[in-house]
Amino acid sequence: MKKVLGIAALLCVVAAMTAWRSYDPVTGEYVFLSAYNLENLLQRIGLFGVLGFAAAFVIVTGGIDLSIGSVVCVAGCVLPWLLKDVGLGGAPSLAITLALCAAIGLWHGVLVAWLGLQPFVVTLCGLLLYRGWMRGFSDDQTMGFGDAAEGLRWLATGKLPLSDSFGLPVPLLALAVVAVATWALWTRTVWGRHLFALGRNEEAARFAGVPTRRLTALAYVACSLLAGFGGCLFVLDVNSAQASSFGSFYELYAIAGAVLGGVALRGGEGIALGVVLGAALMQVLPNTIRLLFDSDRLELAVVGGVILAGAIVDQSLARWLGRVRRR
Amino acid sequence: MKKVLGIAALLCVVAAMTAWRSYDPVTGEYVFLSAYNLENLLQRIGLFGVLGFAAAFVIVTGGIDLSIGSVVCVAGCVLPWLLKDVGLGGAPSLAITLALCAAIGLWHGVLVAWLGLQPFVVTLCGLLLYRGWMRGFSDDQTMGFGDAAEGLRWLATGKLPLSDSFGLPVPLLALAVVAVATWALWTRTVWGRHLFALGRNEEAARFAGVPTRRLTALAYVACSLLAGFGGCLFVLDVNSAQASSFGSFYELYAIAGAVLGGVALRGGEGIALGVVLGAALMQVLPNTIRLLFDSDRLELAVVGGVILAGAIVDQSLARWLGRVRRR
Amino acid sequence: MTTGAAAVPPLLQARGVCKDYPGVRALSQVDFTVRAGEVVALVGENGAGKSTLMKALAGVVQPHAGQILLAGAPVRLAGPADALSAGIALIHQELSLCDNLTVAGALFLGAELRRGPFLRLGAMRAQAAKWLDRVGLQVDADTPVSALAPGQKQLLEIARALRAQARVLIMDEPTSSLTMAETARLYAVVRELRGQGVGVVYISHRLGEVKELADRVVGLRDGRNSGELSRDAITHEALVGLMVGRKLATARRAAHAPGDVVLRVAGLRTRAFPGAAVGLQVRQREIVGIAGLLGSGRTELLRALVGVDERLGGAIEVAGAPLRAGGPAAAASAGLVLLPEDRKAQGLVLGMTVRENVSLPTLRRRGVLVDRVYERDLATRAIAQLAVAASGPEQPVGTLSGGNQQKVVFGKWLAAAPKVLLLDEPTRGVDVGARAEIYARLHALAADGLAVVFVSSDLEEVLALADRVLVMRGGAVQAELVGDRLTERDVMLAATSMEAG
Amino acid sequence: PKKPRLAFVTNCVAEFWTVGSFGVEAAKAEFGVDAVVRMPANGTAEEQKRILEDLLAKGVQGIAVSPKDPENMTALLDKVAGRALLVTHDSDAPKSKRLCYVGMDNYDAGRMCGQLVKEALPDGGAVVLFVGNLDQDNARRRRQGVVDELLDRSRDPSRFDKQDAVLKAGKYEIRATFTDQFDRQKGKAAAQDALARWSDVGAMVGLFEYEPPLLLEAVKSANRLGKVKVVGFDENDATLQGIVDGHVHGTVVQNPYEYGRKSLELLASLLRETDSKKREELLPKDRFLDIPARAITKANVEAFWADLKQKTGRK
Ligand SMILES: Nc1ncnc2c1ncn2[C@@H]1O[C@H](COP(=O)(O)OP(=O)(O)OP(=O)(O)O)[C@@H](O)[C@H]1O
Ligand SMILES: Nc1ncnc2c1ncn2[C@@H]1O[C@H](COP(=O)(O)OP(=O)(O)OP(=O)(O)O)[C@@H](O)[C@H]1O
Ligand SMILES: [Mg+2]
Ligand SMILES: [Mg+2]
Repeated sequence: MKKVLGIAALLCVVAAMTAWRSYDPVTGEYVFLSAYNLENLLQRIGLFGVLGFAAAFVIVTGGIDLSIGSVVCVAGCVLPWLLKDVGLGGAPSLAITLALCAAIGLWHGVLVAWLGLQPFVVTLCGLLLYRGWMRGFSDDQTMGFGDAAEGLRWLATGKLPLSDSFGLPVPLLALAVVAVATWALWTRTVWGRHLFALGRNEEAARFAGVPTRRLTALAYVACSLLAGFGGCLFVLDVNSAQASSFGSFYELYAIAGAVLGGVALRGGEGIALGVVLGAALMQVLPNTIRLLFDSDRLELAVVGGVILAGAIVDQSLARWLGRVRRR
Repeated sequence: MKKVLGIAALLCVVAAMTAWRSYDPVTGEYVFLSAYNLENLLQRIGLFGVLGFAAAFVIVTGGIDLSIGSVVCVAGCVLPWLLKDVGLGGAPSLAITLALCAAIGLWHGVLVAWLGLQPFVVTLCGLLLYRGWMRGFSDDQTMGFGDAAEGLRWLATGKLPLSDSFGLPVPLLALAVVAVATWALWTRTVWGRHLFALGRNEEAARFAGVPTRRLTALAYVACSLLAGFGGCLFVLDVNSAQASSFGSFYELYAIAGAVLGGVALRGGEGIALGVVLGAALMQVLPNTIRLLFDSDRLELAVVGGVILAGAIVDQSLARWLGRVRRR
Repeated sequence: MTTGAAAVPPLLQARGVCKDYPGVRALSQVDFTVRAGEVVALVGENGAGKSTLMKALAGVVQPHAGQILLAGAPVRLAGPADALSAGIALIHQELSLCDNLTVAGALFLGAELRRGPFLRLGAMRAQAAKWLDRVGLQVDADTPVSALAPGQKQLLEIARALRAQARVLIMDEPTSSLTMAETARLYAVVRELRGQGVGVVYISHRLGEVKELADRVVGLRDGRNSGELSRDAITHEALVGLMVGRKLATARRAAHAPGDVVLRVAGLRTRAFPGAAVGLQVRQREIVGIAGLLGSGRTELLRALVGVDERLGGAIEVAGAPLRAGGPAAAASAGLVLLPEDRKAQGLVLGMTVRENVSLPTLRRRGVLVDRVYERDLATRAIAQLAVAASGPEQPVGTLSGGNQQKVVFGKWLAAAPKVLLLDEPTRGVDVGARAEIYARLHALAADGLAVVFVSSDLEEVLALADRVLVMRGGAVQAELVGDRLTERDVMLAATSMEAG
Repeated sequence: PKKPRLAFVTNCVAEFWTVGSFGVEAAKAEFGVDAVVRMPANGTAEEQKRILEDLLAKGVQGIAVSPKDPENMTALLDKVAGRALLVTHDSDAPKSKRLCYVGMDNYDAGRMCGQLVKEALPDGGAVVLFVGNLDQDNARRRRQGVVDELLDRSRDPSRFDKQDAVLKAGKYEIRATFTDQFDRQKGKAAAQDALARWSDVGAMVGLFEYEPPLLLEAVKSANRLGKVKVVGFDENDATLQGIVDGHVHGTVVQNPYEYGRKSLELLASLLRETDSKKREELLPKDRFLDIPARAITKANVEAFWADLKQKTGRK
């Protein structure tokens, strides 16, 4: 819980500062807090938050998945193809895409859990492999729905109106569902308990009769499935996927969000709420920069700098508190 | 040693296949083996091999450095600036650039070793931070030497003629020096022993009186220094650095090369020769594809697929051998 | 055997079990039997194959020849889960807990109380108290495992095995970091289980425990059966014979006079016990024992002395010079070294060879380049002197048996030639023969001027080795016992109650 | 006789270049050549260098390349020109020994785009620019063309206004230039943020092929269709559809198809001609084969689109 406090505080500070500085004297409005901006921001948090959970599932087992961005690319290319070129309906297209992504996860899981390959190696190869495959698959053409799939696109761009001016973006709801389900899974079920145990000490968990291999494989399936789901949402959102760049680097954002939110890379630690907050911070920062600065050139620098500063403060505080408390 | 055998075998197979298939009936030449192609290939192996060692230094301590590509970018932008805009000479420019990169490494080392931050977090922030900083620094302008720095560019593009038609590329010699120095450091000196010990079990090394923090920090310095050196070579080679993309993803290639070459991500394992072979494989594969295929669309897929297949075969063989030997 | 007994097949039986590791035959044609309601002690030197045999019975390793029979029927135990469901529970020699769980979580790991897929957290918390109480572990069920001291973790492992309510309970050196009080409690538990018809296998290097508990003793030597002793035949000599196959010389320490004070500590306070200040002095040629119950602050004291943990105040002087706070490296260069408590985490770099481990603290003194000749000499000497069962200096330490690993740790610190040697549980898991060897080495080093401070949970060892004993409680030194007052009773009194001070 | 072996090298992977490769395919049949298309996956000069080297090793006789960084790649291009026939397309490197440039001037195309903005916003207003990145030569020139046209400056392709420079003169004000590094999601987010930040944006300009559709999405989601004009570059289907529907004011199209076809045609004819005098005559004067950009608006979109579909064989 303590881990979540730090990121929550950082998020609040950044959001408050942005809101304050985004005052527009012409309209007398705080632009950051305008319904339009909040809707957009919450939608992005929903999209990237799903990827954060994808990363988190594997990280709690002590593994890593670098192929998340490429699986996003797979979903982003295959879904439009099924819908437009093959001509399937929305639901079957979505189902087949997700099944494909789950199969990718299973493949990773088998290689890691049964064959004993290093997750870093397997998923780094995956990163290259799936993107290359998609480039071939799409013939380097942009994949999109055109005007089709308006119904399905609601999943990514739809809003549930709460008031006249403000609607809750559907992807945020999707993230809420994923987050609550993950929270329940991690903290309330036997599987979650076992997942965390094996993440910290795989041997000890195995000695205790936990089916460690099966669970590890399942974590990879969950990861790729969520990444695929995220990819579907992304392509439904922007309506265009170019295999060479779609989802590129998203694994790093996903992992950064999860780690920021307190999912420890050594495994066996993580809080669902933290993942949401981590993803939120990763989306608020670019929004801040674009709303407040005249150039987005420094965007990367600011994102990197703020996260690092947050980590440093967090760690220093934890040390200092630890010292004070023991006295 | 066994680990190096696997990658060496894979490299030989790929090279032999490529050579055989690259026969050009018109000229009656094996294109892959032509002096021109070999020179190019060896030069690239030199360039990327240096980055492989950068990654390896940190990985043997059980850490990771995701900022390598961005440090390459820093060197790639700062060196031309010093030379062309500031107007310093070649040697001072190089020295200042390398000092800057070493300082970056020191900063990482302090955060990791003294403050106890996670290497993944520190260097992920570094990845974003330095690239963003360089975008600001270069005003998004392309940095290059133009016609200047011909002398210094010899470091990256020069050749030591061995025969009329074939010259040994200077970067390969640089790699050879780095490799031999690293080999000696790792296997022959007390620091190397201590580095490997702390990579395997930091606590035990600390109990044994090893100055673990100082050594860890030094490993990060070595990493960024080598990455910076690599960056200088890269920019001297292509004579053009765009902050938004220069060196992007190189950390993954560097890490992949090192890991392929038997540097274990859990730390405390690594052979210098393996790093060279890993980097070589990472360069031979794209060359193969471009020489043999009409489309390079599948390049990523082939690189990822071959590495993964190699890892699977390697692991399966090791298991099978282990089983056979016990009987 | 009576016909009656033959009619009831033994609970668990191993027949002709063989197991090879690369370069080592850990087990060859071993037979072993446990019946319901009996306590079988398994004894043997370090590396004899005891743990390997038990792992084979618990499905952790797969023997490549021989049979395992459960109630007379052959079974294949493909993994620990199979063994657990067959009613076989193993307490591993090395701690194997997931330290991100709470005590209750670890206790029920793999057998959670559940409603459908959901955990019954409350029920588990409530039931945990019962099992913790049974082994005498007084911690809250919600305590994180990472906050427990090694001894407490060991009790937790025992509680976990009891919770499994197995038909066969295998304990691989369960008491190696327990003190007398907890050990006595364990005896009662084992006897109770025996009464309930559970078959218990008990491995220990503390022969007193074997004499106390065993109904039957099985010996292993070099991976083979070396004989059996029935209840009445269990004597110290017989046990040693079964294990070692020869007589042991018991070394008595020659008379000596303490020299100058080499370690002077005043007002030292540690993180765990900020309220208690420790002061002590140790002279050359002295061997000082530190006794106390679990969690009495002994380990914390030693760690603070060498600077692994920050000290909250106080002064340390080594050979007259004040020791600055610079971690173990600074302490080592001042001549003060610590042999740590947890060999797996702190004592050894498991992936490295015996040679590399033994030379680690001293390599620096030989210059910048690695001196391989020196290393090999050192390792070979350590292997010979401490009778380490290793194929040579190049064997990875991680593949040695537990006791042999401990010997390597010992060899490593003896090579450091310190002025003051601090030892935390130095003979944990070491067999009787090697133990005698270690005592003799310590005596010899002390005679040459070394000052030794050691912490041990084995009271017998404290009494046998120490010239002077400090008893700790609550982070403070409660009593100092020498000469006549150096008895088991006095130590226990000082450790547990106020009036002994 | 063996077919001439040629190569067409782009500066990144994009739909735009897929159209270009259709031109290459057409040229292969039409002029009897062998050709490969190479697209650097990360769009870096470094990759381009490797690709060129490997093409030479492979024995390619003629190369058409869109240099990523013409200024600094001179030496490399000269080396390539020493081993094979070299033309540039899409982006020129006038200082190098390339034989010819096939394409248009990105600065002028940018000015053309600026004119479309002026048409869309006759009364002036605030304009926001979007571009994949700004360190790519053609992107900079294109942006500068738009800026210079809107601010009514003289023609000077070498001018460069910094990303955060204040750009206001006369009726038009350029509020910001956002870069998305080819990440579409980011492009859309940037467009949304711009709309959130300025309630008075008059026009948004997407300078890269995939951007106008993203701008359109953002404007739609902000319910500001019609209030915010969208002007684009290149011929993305969604952009053209937007013009048909009246949501996009217009777009400036280059002709990648002809870049591919024409540069290969030129290379093929040069290769077939052994006499160096006559070779010289084959080259266009000024060493510039102009393939002009065109402004597409509602007036000519139907015809343009039909032609494009026919060339690429797509529905
Ligand atoms: N994983 C392994 N790889 C190689 N050798 C091993 C491995 N595990 C155990 N051995 C070897 O098998 C032999 C038996 O080891 P085992 O752990 O069974 O001994 P033990 O009787 O339990 O000794 P101790 O009393 O020291 O615990 C030893 O020689 C040891 O080195
Ligand atoms: N890392 C830690 N965090 C919190 N409490 C700790 C930690 N390590 C030890 N303790 C607590 O400090 C107290 C003293 O522990 P210490 O290990 O010094 O005891 P000890 O006398 O050596 O006992 P043992 O026989 O278990 O080694 C114990 O109550 C223990 O729970
Ligand atoms: Mg054992
Ligand atoms: Mg202790």
